[in-house]
Amino acid sequence: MAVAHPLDRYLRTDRLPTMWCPGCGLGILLGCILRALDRRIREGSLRRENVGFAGGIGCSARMTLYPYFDSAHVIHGRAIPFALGVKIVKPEMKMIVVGGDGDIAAIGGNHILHAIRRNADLVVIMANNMIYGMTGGQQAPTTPRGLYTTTTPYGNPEREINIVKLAAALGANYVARGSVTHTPLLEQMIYKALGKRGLAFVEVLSTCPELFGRHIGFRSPVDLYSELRKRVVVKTRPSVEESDYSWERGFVIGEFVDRDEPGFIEVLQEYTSRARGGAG
Amino acid sequence: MRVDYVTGNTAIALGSIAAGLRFYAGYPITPTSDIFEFLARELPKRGGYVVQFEDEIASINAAIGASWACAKSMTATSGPGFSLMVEALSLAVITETPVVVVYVMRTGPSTGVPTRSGQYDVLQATYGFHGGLVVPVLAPATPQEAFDLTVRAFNVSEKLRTPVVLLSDATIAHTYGRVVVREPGEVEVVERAKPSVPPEKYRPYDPGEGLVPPMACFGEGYNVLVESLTHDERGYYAPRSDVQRRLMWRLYRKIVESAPELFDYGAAYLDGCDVALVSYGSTSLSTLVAAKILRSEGYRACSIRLRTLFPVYEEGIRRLLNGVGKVFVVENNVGLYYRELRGVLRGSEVVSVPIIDLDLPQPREVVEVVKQWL
Amino acid sequence: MGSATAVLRVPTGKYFINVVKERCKECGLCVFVCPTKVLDKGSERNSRGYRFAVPVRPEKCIGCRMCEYSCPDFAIFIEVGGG
Amino acid sequence: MRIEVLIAGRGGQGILLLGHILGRAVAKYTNLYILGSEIYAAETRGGDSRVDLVIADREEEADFIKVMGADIAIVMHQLQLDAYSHLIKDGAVVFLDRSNVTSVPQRKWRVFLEPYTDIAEREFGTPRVANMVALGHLVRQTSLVPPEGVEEVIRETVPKDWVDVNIRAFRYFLSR
Repeated sequence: MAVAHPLDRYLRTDRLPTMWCPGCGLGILLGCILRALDRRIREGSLRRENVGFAGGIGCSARMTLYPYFDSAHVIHGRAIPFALGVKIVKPEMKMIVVGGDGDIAAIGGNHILHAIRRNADLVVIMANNMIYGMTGGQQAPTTPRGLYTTTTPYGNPEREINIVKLAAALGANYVARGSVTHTPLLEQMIYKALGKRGLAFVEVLSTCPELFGRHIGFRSPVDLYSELRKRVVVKTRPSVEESDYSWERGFVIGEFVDRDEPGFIEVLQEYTSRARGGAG
Repeated sequence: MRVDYVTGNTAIALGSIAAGLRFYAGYPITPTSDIFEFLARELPKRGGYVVQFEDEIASINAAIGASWACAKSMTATSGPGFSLMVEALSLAVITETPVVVVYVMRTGPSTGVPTRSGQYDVLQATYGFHGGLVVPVLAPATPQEAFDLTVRAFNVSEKLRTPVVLLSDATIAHTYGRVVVREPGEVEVVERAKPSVPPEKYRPYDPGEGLVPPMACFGEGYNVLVESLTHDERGYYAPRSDVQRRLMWRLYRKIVESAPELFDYGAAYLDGCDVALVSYGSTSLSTLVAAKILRSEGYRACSIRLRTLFPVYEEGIRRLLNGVGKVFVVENNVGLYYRELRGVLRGSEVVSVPIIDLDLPQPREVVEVVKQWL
Repeated sequence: MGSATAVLRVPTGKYFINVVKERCKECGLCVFVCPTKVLDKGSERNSRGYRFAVPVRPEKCIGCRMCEYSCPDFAIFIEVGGG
Repeated sequence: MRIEVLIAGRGGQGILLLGHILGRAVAKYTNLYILGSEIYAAETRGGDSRVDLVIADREEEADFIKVMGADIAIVMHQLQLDAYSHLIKDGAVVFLDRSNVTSVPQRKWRVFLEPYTDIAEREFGTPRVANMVALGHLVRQTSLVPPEGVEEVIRETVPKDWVDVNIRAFRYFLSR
């Protein structure tokens, strides 16, 4: 494959340009993930052949089509159990689950809940563009209350999910919220997540100018990007209570949880070794 | 090799171990939980993993994931759980993932009578998922067959890179029997074909000369693509008719053209048979005895127990029942598999014998129904 | 139009600004995020009809890479050198 | 050769264990083929408890899991004797627990009527091994399985603390 860009060595360049609409934040996120991986691989803390991607269905999950790694584009909402299946039998793998807010927080809600409860050794990156993009702009669990979507034409009557609080409450080792408007910080969060045992969860505020932007009157990529940037509040070491997720008050980004409890895989191995007469 | 006295469920668990099972993902459901519990105790001793997931959906998807990490994997469930798994079965079909799904049928629809038997889901086992392709379905009737067919299910699954359904039922699950148990290394085990080309030349869905592509796994440097979208040989999404056509026909042909090899049945009293009682699973025990009774009463009856339900090997079934005047398809449902056979056996009169019984149908009951048609 | 990886390579003095012309989707984010307004939409179109970004004031580039980091399409990157 | 065995009694009489040990001994310590099934009521004690075994010297003759006409039966309680005597055929060898059976139907059976439960209590201090006393009686009278095989199965099946008393109970009729 031909190489131009410094990240091309991690990309299936023959699949570029990506399928995403102009100005979609997902490509920015993919760049951050690949740069974070590049740092890990260069410093020797990750082996390239041990990196695997898994995504469900949706624009965000399509991110699995481009990285030049082992990669799985599976079914809607089910990337987490797929990735965990890989991880259990090949613990040396670093499994990165990428999905949208619908994929991870709606249809995949049960799986993220239990993956976090287990502190399963996965890096879960939830791209949150506050809308169902691929299917044409329907309401998501992350859609701000009151906003128009194609399935809530009189305004979204539902409360938004603050998944940071969920992930923190259920005991993930690492919980952060980043934004594609703040790329060095986002890259750093993903870099850190890649080094964690247990479950590392990164919610990423992203932009969908084509649908979400159209719904709220910021149709051009730059307008939506600029609008989101205005509403992002960067905090250093914010508490979980400070993790505001609000169109009006703003979206607080930062690292909310960083702990180092044993991950599911090592506990499972320890318990399993009892069966084989190990110390356990 | 040793002789044991175990239930159908335990025989399945033992068979899976013999075949090289390394990952079992499960969610408790009657009447399969003892497969799960047995493996939870035994598999870790052999270096395998048994994990209880949050639902059947997670279980099958985790099993598919583990298979892509090169572990032979399995899950077991019954009707309600299988209904949740069918979407992922479709994924396993298009991604050509070897995985064994044990389906222990119980009484339905819906919750039905969870502890009792029936054969209501025989068509769901292969037609239940979207996409219109065929998944091999093997059906044991005794604990020994449960053991043997479990090993076979893994082998077929690895050889053809396909999910395989092992279709049992609540009766077989709790039937005890003498079982010749073979240990790993004592049975013929098929391992999936691995790529012979270097990673940069590997195309994950390129079957080469055959119909089944070699399979690299996660973590081997091959940059594999597991793709649920219609894909070309590289695994790249290709929404084009020619690609869809090529993929569909290959996925279809690799199963259907294996039908002769997959075909498996047991026959009794074939000599001069003019009245064939065709059945599968636990009901075939009733049918076997019924045939014996009919013989004793002067009818030229025989019994055929189908152990491979799908793909339907039409030629083989026709040859087997060639010249038989009347074919009775006996099943514990409203007459489902009969629909598969009636079109196949054009030379014979094919009669459905649907028996709905929470227990194993009494052989006498089968005899009485059959005699009405003789 | 050139190959899929044809690059417009512009020296700034201390850096090279590189635009992979065929990948640009004309979203304008690089133009917007550049703190010194080095970039603008060009007039030339790539084979998909997009007017790819071009460095109109290359000498103002400070090498911050905000364009590179904010480009969703791996279409622009900065190299150190050329000075 | 094809033999059907019915073992029946009330929940709590050790019927399932009896049936399992016999079945296992046949499977492992004879050259016979066997299929078997169990029925038990939802309640642990008091309900119906029943084991059906179909034993044959050819695999295809071990063709069913339910008794249609038992050749050999152990019935440990009057209730089950009343319920299942129609499943026991003429000429069958029938072992009845006199401790719990008061009325034996007039049938062409070869009946052994012994107080298995009383024997268990008297000789071994617990009614819980009445099942093994009856099993020993069956093995003695039918030669269906070698006694050593049954004892081997008892050792691998019964909890450790109970092995000894079960084997002693099993030997009660064999040593007489």
